[in-house]
Amino acid sequence: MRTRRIVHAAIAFLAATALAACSTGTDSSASPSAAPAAADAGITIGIDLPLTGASAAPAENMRKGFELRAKEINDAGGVNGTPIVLDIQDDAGDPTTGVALVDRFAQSNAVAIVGTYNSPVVLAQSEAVARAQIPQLVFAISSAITRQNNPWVFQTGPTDLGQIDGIVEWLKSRGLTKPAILTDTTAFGSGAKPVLEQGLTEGGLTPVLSDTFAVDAADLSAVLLKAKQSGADHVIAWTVGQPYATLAKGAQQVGLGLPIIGTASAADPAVARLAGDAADNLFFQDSVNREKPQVKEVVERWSAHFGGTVPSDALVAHDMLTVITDGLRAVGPDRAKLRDFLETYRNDTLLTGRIDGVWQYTPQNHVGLVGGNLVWKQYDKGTIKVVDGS
Amino acid sequence: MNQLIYFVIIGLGIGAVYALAGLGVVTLFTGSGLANFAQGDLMVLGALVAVSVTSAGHGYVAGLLAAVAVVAVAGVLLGALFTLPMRHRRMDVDVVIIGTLGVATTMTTLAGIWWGRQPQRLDSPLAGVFVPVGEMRVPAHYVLLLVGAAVVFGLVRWFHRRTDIGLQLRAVASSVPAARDAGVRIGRMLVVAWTIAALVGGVAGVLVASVLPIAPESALPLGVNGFAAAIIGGLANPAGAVLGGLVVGLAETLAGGYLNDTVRQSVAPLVLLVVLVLRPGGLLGRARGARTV
Amino acid sequence: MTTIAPAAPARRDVSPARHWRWTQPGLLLTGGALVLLIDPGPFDLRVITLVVAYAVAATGFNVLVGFAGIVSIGNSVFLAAGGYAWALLATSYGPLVALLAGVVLAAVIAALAGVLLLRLRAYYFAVATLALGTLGTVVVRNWTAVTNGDAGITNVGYIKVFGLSGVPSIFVAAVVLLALVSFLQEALRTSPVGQAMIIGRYDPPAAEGIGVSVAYTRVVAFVLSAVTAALGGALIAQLAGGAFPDQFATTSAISLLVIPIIAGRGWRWAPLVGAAIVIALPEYLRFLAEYRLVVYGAAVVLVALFLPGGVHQVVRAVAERLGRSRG
Amino acid sequence: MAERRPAGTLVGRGLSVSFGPLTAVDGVDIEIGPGECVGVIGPNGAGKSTLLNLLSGAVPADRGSVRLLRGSTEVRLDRAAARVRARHGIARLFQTARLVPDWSARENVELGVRTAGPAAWLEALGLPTSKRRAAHRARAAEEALARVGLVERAGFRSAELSLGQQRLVELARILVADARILLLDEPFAGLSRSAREVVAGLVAQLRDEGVGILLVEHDLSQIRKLADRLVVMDHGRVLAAGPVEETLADPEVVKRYIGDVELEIGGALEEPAAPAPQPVAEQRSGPPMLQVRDLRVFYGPVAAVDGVSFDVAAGEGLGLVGPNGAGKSTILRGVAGLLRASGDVELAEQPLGSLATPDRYRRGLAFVPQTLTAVVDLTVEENLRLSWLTGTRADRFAEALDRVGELFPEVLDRRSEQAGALSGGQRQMLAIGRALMASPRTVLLDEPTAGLAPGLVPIFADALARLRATGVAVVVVEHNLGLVRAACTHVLGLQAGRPVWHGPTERFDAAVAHEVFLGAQPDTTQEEQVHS
Repeated sequence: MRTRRIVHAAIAFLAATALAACSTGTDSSASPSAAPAAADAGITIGIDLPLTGASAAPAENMRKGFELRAKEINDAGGVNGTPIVLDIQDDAGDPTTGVALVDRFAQSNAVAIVGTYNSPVVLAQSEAVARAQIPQLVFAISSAITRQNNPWVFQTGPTDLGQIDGIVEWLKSRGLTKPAILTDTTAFGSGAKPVLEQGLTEGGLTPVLSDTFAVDAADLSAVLLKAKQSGADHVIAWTVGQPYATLAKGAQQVGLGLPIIGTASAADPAVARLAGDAADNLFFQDSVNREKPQVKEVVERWSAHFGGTVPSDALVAHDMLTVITDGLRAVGPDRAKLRDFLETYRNDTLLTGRIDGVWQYTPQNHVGLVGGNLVWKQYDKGTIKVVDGS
Repeated sequence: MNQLIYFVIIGLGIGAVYALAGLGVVTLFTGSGLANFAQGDLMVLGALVAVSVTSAGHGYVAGLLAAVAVVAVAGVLLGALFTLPMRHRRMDVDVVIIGTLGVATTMTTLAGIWWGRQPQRLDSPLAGVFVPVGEMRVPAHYVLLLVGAAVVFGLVRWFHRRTDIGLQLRAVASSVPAARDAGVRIGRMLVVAWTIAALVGGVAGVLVASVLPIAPESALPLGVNGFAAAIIGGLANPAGAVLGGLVVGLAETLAGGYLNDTVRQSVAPLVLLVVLVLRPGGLLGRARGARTV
Repeated sequence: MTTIAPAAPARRDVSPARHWRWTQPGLLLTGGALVLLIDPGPFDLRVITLVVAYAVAATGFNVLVGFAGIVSIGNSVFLAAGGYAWALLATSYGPLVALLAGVVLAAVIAALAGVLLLRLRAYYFAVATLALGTLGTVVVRNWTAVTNGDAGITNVGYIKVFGLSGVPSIFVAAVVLLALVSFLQEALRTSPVGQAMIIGRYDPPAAEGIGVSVAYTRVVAFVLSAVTAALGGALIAQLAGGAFPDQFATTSAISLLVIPIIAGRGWRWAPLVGAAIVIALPEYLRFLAEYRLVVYGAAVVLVALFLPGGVHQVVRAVAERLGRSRG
Repeated sequence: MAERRPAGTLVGRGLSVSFGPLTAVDGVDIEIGPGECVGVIGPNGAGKSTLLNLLSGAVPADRGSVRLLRGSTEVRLDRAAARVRARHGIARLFQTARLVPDWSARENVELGVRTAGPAAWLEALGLPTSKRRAAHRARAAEEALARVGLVERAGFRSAELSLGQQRLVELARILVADARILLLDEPFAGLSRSAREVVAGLVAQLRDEGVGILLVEHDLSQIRKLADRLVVMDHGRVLAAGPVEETLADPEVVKRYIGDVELEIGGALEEPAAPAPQPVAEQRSGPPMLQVRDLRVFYGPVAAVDGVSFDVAAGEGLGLVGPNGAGKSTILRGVAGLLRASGDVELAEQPLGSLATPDRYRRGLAFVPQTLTAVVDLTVEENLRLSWLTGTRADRFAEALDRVGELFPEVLDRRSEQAGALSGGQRQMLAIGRALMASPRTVLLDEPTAGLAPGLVPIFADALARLRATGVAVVVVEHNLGLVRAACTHVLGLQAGRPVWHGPTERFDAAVAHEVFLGAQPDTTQEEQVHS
C-alpha cells in the first residue's frame, strides 16, 4: 500500500518535472567570474590541445612550440617578474571534453585559454567561454568561428576565407581558371568545402570537380585520377599535414602533372619526409617566412631543444603565447582587461606572416593574420623554397 | 580499361593491407577462440620498431627482424596475461572485447609517448620502382604487399596444417574439453596462439608501413579493418580473412574511383553488414560463430 | 510430505519482492539535491552532469549486457540519434518533442538492426554493430543538409527545469531522467519480461522449454538499450552545446560498453558507478598527464580479466564479510 | 484412431532423428495419456533422452508426427518450437537442474507463471497496478513451493539449495505452469533417498491429478512405483512395451537392460583371430601397474566418489560396473587428473597425485573418454597423431599407426576424413585407437560400447583382450556385462560413489549383477555427487 503511494508520488513528481521542463533555454547568462589574482606560483595559462586522437600529430607540434616559448619567457624573467605556468590539457578532439576543459580552466585560475585546434570543439566551447568570461586564442581556422563574433574568442588566422582570397589572387596571376577541389573528411576539410566552392566561384573560378578524401587512406590516386580527367588545370587540396604526402604520391602515380595548391599546413615536415620528391609542384601559402631573422633564432633554439626542423604549427603556437604574454605585460593577469587589450593588439615582429606582415586585432576583427600576409612556397626536390612574387 | 586495371591493382594492394590485419585476428581466433581488438596495435608496434631501426641506419631486413622479435615478446606477454584467468573459468565475449580494447588503449598511448604521434613511413625496399599501367604507375610495393599477404597466409596455413603445434592449436580451437581429454596443454597452446598472432601482426605492420603512414592512432582503424576482413571471410578461416580483405579493398577503391568518397567510406561497413545478413557465418565460415573458451 | 534438510544456513531473502523499487530513484534524487546544495565548481558540476548523462545512456546497455547478455559496439548510433534529434528540434519544438523524437528514431533503428543481426553469434554481432556505428558516423558526416557535417550543429539550447539555467538545469534534468530509467530498470528486472531476458541469456534451451521466445527478448533488450542511449545522447549534446560527429564516434560506444561491465553486469547501480569510473576517472587522472590513458586502459584490462564481476563483485564480497562478522 | 483416446493425450508417431551417421531415434511410436505415467528404460545411448527432446521440441524430428489430442480435434506440433509446445502445456525436466543460480527459489518458480504480453509489459513499466500481479505471481510460487515442501526456502538463492531441492524447485515451476504433459529425464539421478521419495510422491500426485507423465529412468524401483506402462528402448527402437511387470519379466529385456550379451562375446572369442586373455595368469603375480588407494573425487566441494581403492597389474583388466550415477566415469577422470581428487594414485610405483593430466599421459596413462569426444574438426589421422603427441611416444608414429591399423582397419581406411564423419562404432574404435597411439602402460576406457550395435561388442572385447595381452593394464567402465566378463579379470561394483562388490570376474555371477544394478541403493547425504 505504502509502496504504491510512493510510486504514485514519484510518477507525479516526474510528470511535474516534465511539465516544468517544457522550455528550451538558449541563454548564456553572464555570471561574472572573479579575475584571478597573480598567484606567487605564477600566472596560469590554460593550453587546450587534441593531444590524443586524430589530430594528435599537429597538436604535438604545437605543444612543443608552447613549451619552447614558455621556457624562453621564464628564462627571461617571466612576465613582469612573475613566471608563467602552462596548464596543458588534452581534449582528444571531442567537443564535450573541450567544453568541460573551458570550465576547468575557468575554475582553476587560468588567465586565458590558448587553443584548441579543431573547429568543432572551438564552436562548441564558444558558449561556455562567453559565460565564463575568459579570453580564448584559438588556432582553428574555420571562418564559422569568425562568424560567431564571440567577443572573448580570438583567432590566429589566416582563416580559410583569408587563405582563399590569397589563393584566388595567386591563381589569377598565374592564369589558372579551372580548379578541382579536394577536401578531406575531417572537420577541417568538410568545414572549408562550402567556403572554398563559394569563394572560388565568386572569384570567377568555377570548380570543375569537388570531391572529398579520407586522411587515413593508404592511397588517394583514385580521387586524383578523377581530378585529372575532370579537365581541371590545377587541384586545390584542403587538409592538414601528412595527407599532402599521400596526395603527392598519388599524383605521381597517376601522372597528374597539375599544380596542387594546399593550405599552410602543407609545410609540415612530415610531407617532405613521407613523400620525398613526389611532393614537387605542391604549392601552398605558408604563414611563416623562414628568412625572417626572428624565425631563424627560434629555429636555432628549436634544433637545440628538440632537434629537427620546426613545423609551422609550432611557430604559430610560439606566436600565440607571445601575444598572450604581451597582453599580460601590458594589463596584468586580468581576464577582462586582457580581452580588451587584445582588441587593440598590433604586432609586426611575430614569426608568422611576411617580413612586413602585421598581426592585428580590432573590436571588429578577431583574426590576427589576414590573407595577404602569407608567403607562397613550393616543394622542390623534397625541400621547401619560396615562390617568386611573395 | 587501363584505369580499371589500375584501380584493381591498387584495390588488391589496399585489400592486402586489410587481409594482413585480418590474418592476425584469425590466427588468434583459430588458436584460442579469442578475438583480439588490439591486433592493430601489434601492427603499429611492429611498424614503429622497424622505422626506428631502419632510420638508425640499419637495413630493411634488420628492421623487419627487430620488429618481429619485439612483437613476439609482446605476444608472449599478452598471451600469458590472457591465459591466466582462463585456467579457472571460460571467458565471456564481452570480457574478451573490453579486455583487448583496454590493451589497445594502453598500447596506443604508450606508443604515442615513446615514438611521438607524428606519422612514420617505412621506405620500401622497392621504393621508386613502379609498374606502368598505361600512363599511370603503380608502386611496386603494392605487389610486394600482395606477395607478403600470400606468404604470411601460406605460412600460417602450413603451420596449422603441417606442424604438431598447429595440430594441437586446432584441437584447442575446435573443442577445449576434447583437447584437454586428449592431454593437450591448453594454457601453453593459448600462449603460442597469441605469439603466432603477434608475429603475423608484426610482419603485417612492417609491410603496411611502406604504403600507409603509421602513427599510434592508426591502430584502431587498422584493427577494425582487419576485423571487418576477418568477419566477412568467416572468423575461423585464414583464407576467409584474405578473401574478405581483398573484397573490401577492391570495393573501396572502385567505389572511390568511379563513384565518390562518401560511398567509399560506407563500402566496408555495408559489405560487412550485407554479408552477415546473408551469410551469418561469413563468406567461408560455417554457421559456427563465436566460441568462448 | 517430508521436506529436505537445507544445504545452507538460512540467509536473508534475496528475491526482489523485498527490494523497494523506489529506494534507488529516491536516493538518486536526494543525491542530486545534495550536489546542488554543495554547489561544486562549474568544471566539477559539468563532469558530474556528464557522468549522470552517461549513466542514463548506459542503463539500457546494462539491461542489454547484464540481462540479455548481448554485446554491442555500435550504440554510438543511438547516442547520435538522440543528440541530433535534440539539436534539430529542441529550440523550435521544445524539449519533450526533441527527446521523444530521438527515442523513437533510435528505437526504430534498433528494432530493424536487431531483427536483422541478432541471430548472429557474439563476436559477429559485436563487429556488425561496430559497422553499424561506423556507418552512422559516415551518414552524420556527409548528410550535411541535415547534420551540417563535421561543423556540427551549435546553439542547441538545453532543457530548462525549475527556472534553473545553464549546467545546473541540465544536471537536474539528467538526475530526474536517471531516476526514471533506474526505476524502470528495476521494474523490468522483476517483471516477466526482464526475467525472460535473464533466463534466455543464462540457458536458452531451458528458456524455450518454459515458453520464452529468446529471439524476441533479445530484440527487446536491444531496443531498450537504444532508447536510453538516445536520452543520454540528448543530454550530452546539451552539455557540449551542440551535436558533432566526433562526439558520437566509436569511442563513445566503447565507453557505453565498458561502463556496465567494469561496474558489474546487471547490477542496478552499474550505470552510475561505471559512468563515474569511465567518465570521471580519466578527468581526475589528468594530473598523470600523458600517462592517464595508460593507467585507465590497464585498469580496464585488469578488471576485465581478474574481476569479472566488476565493482559489484567487490561490493558484494565486502557486504557478505560484514554480514558474517555481524551474525 | 484419435477419437478413442482421451483428450490431452500426446501422441508421437514414427519419430526418427539422426545425428550425422548415427540414428539416435528410429521410428518410435509413443502415447502419453492424461493421468498416465509411461516409464522409459534402456541402456545408455538407447535414445531415451533424444526421444524426450523430440517430444518437447528441443530437437526437430527428421520424420514422424507429434500431436496433442483435444477431444475431437487435435493440435499438430511436428514443426512447433519448444516454446510453442510449452505453451500447449508440455513441460520438460532436464537431467540436471536448470535454474538461474543467483535467483531465489521463488523467482525461479515465478518464471513458470504464464503472463500475457501486455500485462507483462505493464508490469515492466512498474505501474502501481502491476504490484497486484507480482504479488499474485509470488503467491502462486509460494503455494507451489509449499506443495513441494520448500516454502521456507523460498527466499534462498537457488545456488544455495541442494541438488534435490533444486529438482523440487523445477517441479514447483511446472506446478505453477500447470503443465498437462510432463517429460522427466532421470528426475531421481543423484538424489538422496529422502529426496527421491519427495520427488516420487510429487510425480505420483501429478499423475493422479491427471497430468500425463513420461518418465525416463534407470532406477527400476521408481519405475515399478510410478509407471503404468513401460517402454524399453534399445538402439533408438522400441524393444518392448506393455504393463510394467510383464515387460520387466521379459528375459530379452532383462538381458538387454543389464546388457548381458555373453553368448555373442563367447562366439567372438572362439574365433582364432582373437587370442583368449591367457597372459593374465602369468602376470597375476606382477606388481600393480596402477594402484589406487582411498580415492575421493570432487565436483566443487563435494566428493562424488568416496574411498575407492583397487590395484590393476600389467595385463589385468578391471571392470567398473554399477547403475548410472554410481561414479564410475568420475573415478576414471579422477585417476586421469581431469577432476580434483585426493588419495594415492600410483602408476608403476610412480605417484601421479601431484601431476597434471598431460604429465600423467606422458608417463603412460591413457584415457578413452566416453563416446564422441574425438576432436570432430580434425581428421582421423590427426586425432591419432594428437594422442601420439601427448602420449609416451615409446614407439614411432608409423609403428603405432600400424598397430591401430591391424586392430581397426576400417578406421585407418578413413584416416583422411574428419572424425565427425565416422559412425558411432568407428568413433569408438578411433577413441581406443587413440589410446593405443599413446603406447600406454595403463588404459582407462569410459563405456567403450555405449550405444553400439551388439554385433560390434565382440570387436571391442577382442581389442581389449589384445591390449592386455601386450602387458597393458586396462580399467574399463562398462554397462555391457558381456564385455566385462570377456575382457576383465576383476570387477568392481559401485553404487553412489562407494564400492559395493570387488572380486575376480568368475565370481561376478547373475545374482551379484542383479544386486549391484537393481538392488536398493544405499542412502547418502552427498546428493550433489551426480553433477556429472
